[in-house]
Amino acid sequence: MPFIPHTEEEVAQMLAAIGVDDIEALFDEIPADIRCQSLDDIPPAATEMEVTREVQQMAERDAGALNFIGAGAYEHHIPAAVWQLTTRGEFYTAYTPYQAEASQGTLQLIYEYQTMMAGLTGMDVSNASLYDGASALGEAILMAVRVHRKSKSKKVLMPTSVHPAYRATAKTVVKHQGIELVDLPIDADSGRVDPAALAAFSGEDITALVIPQPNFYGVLEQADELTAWAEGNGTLVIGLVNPFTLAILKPPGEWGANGADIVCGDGQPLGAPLSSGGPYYGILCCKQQHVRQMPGRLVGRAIDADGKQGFVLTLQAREQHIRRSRATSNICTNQGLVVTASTIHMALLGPVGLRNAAAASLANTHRLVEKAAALGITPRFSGDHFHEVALKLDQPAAPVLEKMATAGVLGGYDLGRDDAELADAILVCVTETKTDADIDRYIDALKAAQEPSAPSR
Amino acid sequence: MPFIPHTEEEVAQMLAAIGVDDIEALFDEIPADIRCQSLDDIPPAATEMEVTREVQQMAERDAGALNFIGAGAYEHHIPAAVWQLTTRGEFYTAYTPYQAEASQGTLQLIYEYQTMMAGLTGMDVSNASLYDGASALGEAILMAVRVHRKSKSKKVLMPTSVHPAYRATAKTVVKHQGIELVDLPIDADSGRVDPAALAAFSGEDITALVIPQPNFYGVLEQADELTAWAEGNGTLVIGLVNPFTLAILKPPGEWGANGADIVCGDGQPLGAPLSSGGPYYGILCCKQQHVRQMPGRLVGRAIDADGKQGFVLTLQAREQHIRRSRATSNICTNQGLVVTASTIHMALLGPVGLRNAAAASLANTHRLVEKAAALGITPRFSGDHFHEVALKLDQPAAPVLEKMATAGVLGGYDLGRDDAELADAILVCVTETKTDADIDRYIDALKAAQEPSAPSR
Amino acid sequence: MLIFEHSTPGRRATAQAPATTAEIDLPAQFLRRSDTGLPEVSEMQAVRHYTRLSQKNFSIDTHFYPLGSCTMKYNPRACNSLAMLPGLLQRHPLAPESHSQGFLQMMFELQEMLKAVTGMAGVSLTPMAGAQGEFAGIAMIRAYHDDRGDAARTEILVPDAAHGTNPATAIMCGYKVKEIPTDEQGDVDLAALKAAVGPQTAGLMLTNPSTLGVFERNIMEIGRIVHEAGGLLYYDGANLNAILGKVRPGDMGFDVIHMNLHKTFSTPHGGGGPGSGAVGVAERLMPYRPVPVIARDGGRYRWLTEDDLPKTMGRLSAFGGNAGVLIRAYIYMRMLGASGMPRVAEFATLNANYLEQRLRDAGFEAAFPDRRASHEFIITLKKQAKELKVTAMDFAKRLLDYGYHAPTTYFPLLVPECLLIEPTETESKEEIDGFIEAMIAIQREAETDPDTVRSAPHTMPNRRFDEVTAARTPDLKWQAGE
Amino acid sequence: MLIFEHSTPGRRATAQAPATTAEIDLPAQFLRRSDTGLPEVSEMQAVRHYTRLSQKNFSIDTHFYPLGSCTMKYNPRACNSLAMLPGLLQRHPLAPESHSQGFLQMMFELQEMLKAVTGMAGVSLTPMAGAQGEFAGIAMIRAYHDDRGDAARTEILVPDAAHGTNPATAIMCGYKVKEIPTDEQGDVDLAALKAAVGPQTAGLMLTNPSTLGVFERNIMEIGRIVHEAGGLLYYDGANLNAILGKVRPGDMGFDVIHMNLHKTFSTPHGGGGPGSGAVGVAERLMPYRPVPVIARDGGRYRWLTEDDLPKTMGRLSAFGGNAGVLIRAYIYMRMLGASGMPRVAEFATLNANYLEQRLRDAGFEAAFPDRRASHEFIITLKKQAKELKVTAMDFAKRLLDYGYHAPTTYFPLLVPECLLIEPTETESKEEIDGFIEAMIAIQREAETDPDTVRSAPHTMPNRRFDEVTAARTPDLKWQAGE
Ligand SMILES: Cc1ncc(COP(=O)(O)O)c(C=O)c1O
Ligand SMILES: Cc1ncc(COP(=O)(O)O)c(C=O)c1O
Repeated sequence: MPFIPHTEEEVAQMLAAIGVDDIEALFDEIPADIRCQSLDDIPPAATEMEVTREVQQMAERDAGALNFIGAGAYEHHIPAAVWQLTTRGEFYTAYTPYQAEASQGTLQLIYEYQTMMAGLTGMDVSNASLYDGASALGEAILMAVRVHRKSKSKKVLMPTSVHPAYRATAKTVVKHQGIELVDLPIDADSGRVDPAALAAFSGEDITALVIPQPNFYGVLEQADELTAWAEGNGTLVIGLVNPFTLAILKPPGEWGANGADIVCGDGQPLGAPLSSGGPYYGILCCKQQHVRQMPGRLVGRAIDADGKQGFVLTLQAREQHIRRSRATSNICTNQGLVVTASTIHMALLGPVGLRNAAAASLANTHRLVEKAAALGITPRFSGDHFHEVALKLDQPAAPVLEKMATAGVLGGYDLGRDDAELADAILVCVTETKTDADIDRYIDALKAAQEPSAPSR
Repeated sequence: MPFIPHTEEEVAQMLAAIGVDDIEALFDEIPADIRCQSLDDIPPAATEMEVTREVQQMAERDAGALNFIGAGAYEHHIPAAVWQLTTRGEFYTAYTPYQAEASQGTLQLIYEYQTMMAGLTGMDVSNASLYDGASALGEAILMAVRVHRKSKSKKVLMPTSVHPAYRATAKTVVKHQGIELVDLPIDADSGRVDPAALAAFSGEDITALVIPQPNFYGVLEQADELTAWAEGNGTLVIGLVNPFTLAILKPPGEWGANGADIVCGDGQPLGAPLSSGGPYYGILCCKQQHVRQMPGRLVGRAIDADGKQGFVLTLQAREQHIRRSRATSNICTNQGLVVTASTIHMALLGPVGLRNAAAASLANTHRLVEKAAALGITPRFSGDHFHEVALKLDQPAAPVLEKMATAGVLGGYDLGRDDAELADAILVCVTETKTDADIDRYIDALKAAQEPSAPSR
Repeated sequence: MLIFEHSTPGRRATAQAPATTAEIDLPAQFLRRSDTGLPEVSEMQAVRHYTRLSQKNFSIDTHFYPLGSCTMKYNPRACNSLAMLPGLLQRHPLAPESHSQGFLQMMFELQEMLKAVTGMAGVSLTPMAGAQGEFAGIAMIRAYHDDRGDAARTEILVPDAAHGTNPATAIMCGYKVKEIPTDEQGDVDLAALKAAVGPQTAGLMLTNPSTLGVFERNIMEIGRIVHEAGGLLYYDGANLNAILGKVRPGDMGFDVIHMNLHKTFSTPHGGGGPGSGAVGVAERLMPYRPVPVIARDGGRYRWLTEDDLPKTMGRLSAFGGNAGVLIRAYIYMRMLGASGMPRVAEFATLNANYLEQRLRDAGFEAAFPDRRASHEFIITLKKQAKELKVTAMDFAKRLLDYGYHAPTTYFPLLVPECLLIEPTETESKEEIDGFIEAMIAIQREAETDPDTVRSAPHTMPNRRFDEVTAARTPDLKWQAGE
Repeated sequence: MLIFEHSTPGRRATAQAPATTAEIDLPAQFLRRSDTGLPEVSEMQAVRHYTRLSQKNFSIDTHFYPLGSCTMKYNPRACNSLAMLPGLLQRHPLAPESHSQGFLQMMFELQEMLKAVTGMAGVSLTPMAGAQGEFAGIAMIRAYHDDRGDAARTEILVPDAAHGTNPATAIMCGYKVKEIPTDEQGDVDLAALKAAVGPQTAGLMLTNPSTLGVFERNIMEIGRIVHEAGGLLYYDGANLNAILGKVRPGDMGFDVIHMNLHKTFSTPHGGGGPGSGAVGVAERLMPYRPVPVIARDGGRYRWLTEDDLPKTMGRLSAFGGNAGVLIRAYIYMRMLGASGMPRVAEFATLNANYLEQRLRDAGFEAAFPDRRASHEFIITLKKQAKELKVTAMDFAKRLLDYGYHAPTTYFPLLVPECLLIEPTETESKEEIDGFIEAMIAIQREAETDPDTVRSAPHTMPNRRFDEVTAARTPDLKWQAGE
């Protein structure tokens, strides 16, 4: 009986104490006619040894290719210490720190996280995490609507340069509450929000404007100008950022005159492995005055009965377990362990390590762009980009990517999946993990894949 | 400066406190003419990211083959919990527990280890580990000579069925102290010690007899008879065991009438991965009356100033840091962390888990022998064997093994490496880690490798 | 001390910083001028700081943790080491299917096992926690009614014992919430339910066993009432551990369920997450499942997306949910196998009933003395609170001093001074007996030395906190120069 | 509580036991009849037990550990995770060279780096700890003399400050030991050395800097004296951290050395081991290196064995030593690189001299006040012992209460009431300053409240032990039925 410590003798003692004959008797309140008959579709128990071997084989099956896909999930070096510490039993197997006295480890760590994330984004306050970047965007929009009581339209401008899966997720989250997500088109040349398109909304009651930085195409939005427009229009600004880039890019707290009101994004690039899409975590930061509309947990410093400093979950009256149907969100379990990893990751890299990793990513991307130019392949968009860039081919991207994959190079994201007009474009990401040799291998694979296949004999 | 936390400002403060101008001044007592000029042969510093990638590639290069080699190092399933707990910083980065009050974790664990190992071997006392099985055999012989003061010959009978590398190591360890290791031949048919050869020594002053169980060829020695001979001859018995087999085999403490006097062996099969040969650990157990001649550390229970029970290093007067040139051995650092893993491993398997793993190994070996018989290949020796068996081919083993390796199967140990008469024999080990499909793959590879190669065209 | 207080400006003690001399060739308008405020510490300082911090936590790996409704059971270490295999960690979520067959196979098999053990027709793994599973489920109910043009259904019914996420979720899905009272025996008040249902009823959310620690005996009747009114039945799977392999939500008549894989399927709680709230649906809700879902076509596995499920309630995350959590649940289920599933419920229930009975024998008052405990049960300390002025919170805090994590306190809301106690199946009789002795000892203290209990804990890194002041003037981050 | 006290007969709570119905078809004479006595606990009980046990340890990952002669510095976590890669763990030591090139390449490069940083002609990685390296080294010296037919050399010279392993090793190699005194300034007494050497001298073992925490200034003269007498010079590398990249044993004239990779090259001490005592030799000892050694032939790597080195001093282990430790050292050296090597010595020395100076400023007495500290130094508390009856041991134990591991006490033997203090280069000024403050506070306590110091520690899991009784009636294992 894996994991069940009872011996027959103990079971007998326990049953006697309860006063029943067998364990089955403990289920006598369940109507007999609905009792489960069999679980034949579930395989028999396997030992740890057997499962280990199977899973190792499955893991190896997917491994080995050189990855240049980003598109919302980024391959970075994670110091070995990060997950060795994070998976210590005391972090890994603890519950939500409701009992503060027995949870100071987790609580202090989250307080440190909140401090780091507020610093990185330039915002006043960070919460303790939401599920991921996409759902955090949804929560940020709900929050903006709650915060901006004066605005009655519940219209939110959503640039089409926001990650398509983020747009879909945000829509799922907000659509039942009468909120309208209005597409804000981009300039097809620069790849960023079209100022003219934005100007068309001037004077209209717009609750909030989402500004992705960098945007889905890796292009930098003119965040200051966009924020200035919003400030002039009485519109809240929701920044959607990749926190890794904030070592170099202007933080949303400094956009425009007063900065963004709410900032969201995905914390994955700060210590979470790619891991097939999760667990990552959602970032949510805001200005001080909005904090009581924030969803998710918050840790605050507190004083104990001895006057000693410590940490507690605070402002819980916003949350479902206290406020129930009037809570700021239904979120309960969040992504705590990934935040643990991320906090340790940020502490280990420090300001210089993070900046250097970001600068190296930027430089590597430029190197790839230069080498691609030698093949006659150039960026699809003219706007400045960070560590991700859309390359335009002279043919449909999908079969080229397929051939590259066969050669062991995952060449990027096929932009034609979401937009037929970009069917000849690949979104490529180059992080600090890539060497010059890797980039050469990319270029070689791309070159070979572009050539018409030799006719099969 | 990886790992060095000093800032320039702090260095200046520290130098000022010392009263020197620069760090270089702190080396002014070293004669200038021998100062190190350059370290050009050492590569430049690499980041963790760079080294990680290189080492991963080197690790992958050696991986992937199906291993049937034993010969002193055995592939077993190790529960995932074992090394996750063992590499917790508090175990991994602690020093030898000289400061008992700050080391109760390690001390109690070793006490538990001593209890388990004494139980497994059926002996009174276990120490806290030696380096490995081979060097432990050397120490066991030195100990036997110290213990058996009445015997003047310093002659120790060493069956040729003892692992060749163990014999070589034991010789290295004991040869400077006037000890003679006398070869005790085996019966070429059964593969175990020849009773007639042993009888030839009856009445002679023999300090000790080594009994390997199972022996190098996987064959079971007639330990009871051999022990009885030694008891009759006033000769000490040194048992050399694979502790994994003791879940099933009679423990050396029960051999003959009074059991072995000293027991050694390698702890690797109890929780240490193959890991290219180490770190493993050496087992050393003995009868109570010999304990003060034991080399290595011992942990004992003790009472503290509050009357509370705890654990300390004890009988330290045997050790080099106290007794110096009159110590029982020069050993200081031992294999503590592997003992930590092994203790956790034994606790997780428990008596039934260990027995089942041993029984499954035995059954798997029999299965392989049966299937090999269908190819006309039979065991080289007639003695009963445990989970390792010498198979006799009709041709030299070395090229067969080479071909099998090319096919991804490490087919066993070439016995011809140590004994030209066994050049057609392979020592094969099958543990509980091997499935029926693995065994079939072995047989297929063996069959293919035996066939004369197709002439290359 | 905070990590920031270990920081020294200019420290560069890291092998983590890639050397780079590259200029940042971006226009100045995009560039950061301010500091990030990240700490500057050596690798050892960080390791030491976080190792020591971790030691201040209670956890399953160190303590008995009988937290009702949370299912704090053993998290097998193999689940962790295997989920952390480089091949799994390094797989990009958008890797082509040709490079994803191993992962997809595991996920497909997980879906199949979850279907089998819940009796549902289909499963989607994408929700990232129970609450998101609830959201997905209620949104599917809404999509179903909308799809049929049944626009009048504006209400979700929720028993008063429900978890806070239930009403909060209904609101997020645009519904009104109507509470249904509980009867004396802990069952849903059927008369009240009958009075509440109607053409405005979109559905009922139910946990079974409920958070009162008892099995809802009238479940088939409740299903009939709601279904006849045209509503659907939602199962909050937080308590699935109690009935795993014994009775299946699908067979109880539920149309849609979520499962907390971090409870019943033993993925770790991680100090607050991540979890997984996989959803299961009956046949009629199949078209509305959240995407992506994994399918097998011949021998290959592939994602189903909006193209395959055009009526999907939508996407819940950028990719496919908490894959690393799902892998852990997969491994756990494989190790339990078919025979292990009912054992979970059996021994969780045995432990709970034994613990309840022993506490009652010792004089503690059960909230539902006439009922069987499920995998958890409620003790009410209202007598102690009234007569001794020692509250449930005092007991909870004092338990920490005895080396036991506190049970859930003051939930569910309808039982005064309650402790909701869930020992789980992985705890031994020895551990449970120790807890019982601690409870008895505290009761004795409450009678003879109540101040010790009221001022507990005494052995933790901190004593009780002034939470009111903390919430009044929130201090949510460290400020440089403090 | 011991793990055995958690055991219950008949418990089978494991996913680790392979199912087997196989009969044991061996003759009865070979079979075990008695119990093994192994505990029967659940996986969670084991995890909880050993997790909690671990928390009772001080360690580098939790505490400052200024243990002189032991070099307790930060052990980079990458060394652990990489050494634990499945591909490295699963490699059988006897795998054919075709399946070993990755491993052999690392080991070859490690040999080369160690040669470069020590100035020796050849390196063998096989010794499994410092003491086994010493054994290999002295056995090589013996093999060298024997090979030349120089059989009269029966003595090894050892300074009185030497580590206990030095004399113990000489004895194991069949030598007599002659102690050489130390002069007032901590150098070897040259006159005594000159008087001691002769045709009976096989060699001299020396640590430099010595365990007195000072650099042996007359090292070249010492080498000349020993070499002229026909003896060889052995370097005990335990203190290599002090001079790494600043001066090389080979350039100081040593013929053979060992290196404690678990000290200078930062592999963890593991609560007592494993370590590695790799040896380096000068040209004339090359034929005697312990086997195996790794060689490069063209682009391939291979083992050298007895066939290649017929005069080898022999084999020291069944395979090639503590490979897992060697991999960790390799990774560490690669991360330091050429520029990182001298930095180790520089900052270790800076920390030691700073700490010594600050303690002296606070009134503590240095054992060698006229000398530079190397990477460690000695404080003598003989005044405190005499005047306040507070000993070095009392200070050491009291430091535990202040959260610092004790320095090495009562070693080396020739300095009364000594503390041998080694901060290492990876400790920050902040941590060192904290230690200084603790020492000052304890000194104040020793003056005003000496009993508190004498009865320390007060905050550990245990108080001081009665070690005498423990040794008199040793209790070395738990007995069933206790
Ligand atoms: C009864 C019940 N329902 C729902 C939830 C919410 O699940 P999650 O925390 O995973 O979002 C919980 C979790 O605490 C619960 O106990
Ligand atoms: C000076 C000195 N020499 C030799 C040794 C022995 O090394 P090991 O413990 O690795 O056998 C030590 C270790 O403590 C030491 O400090």
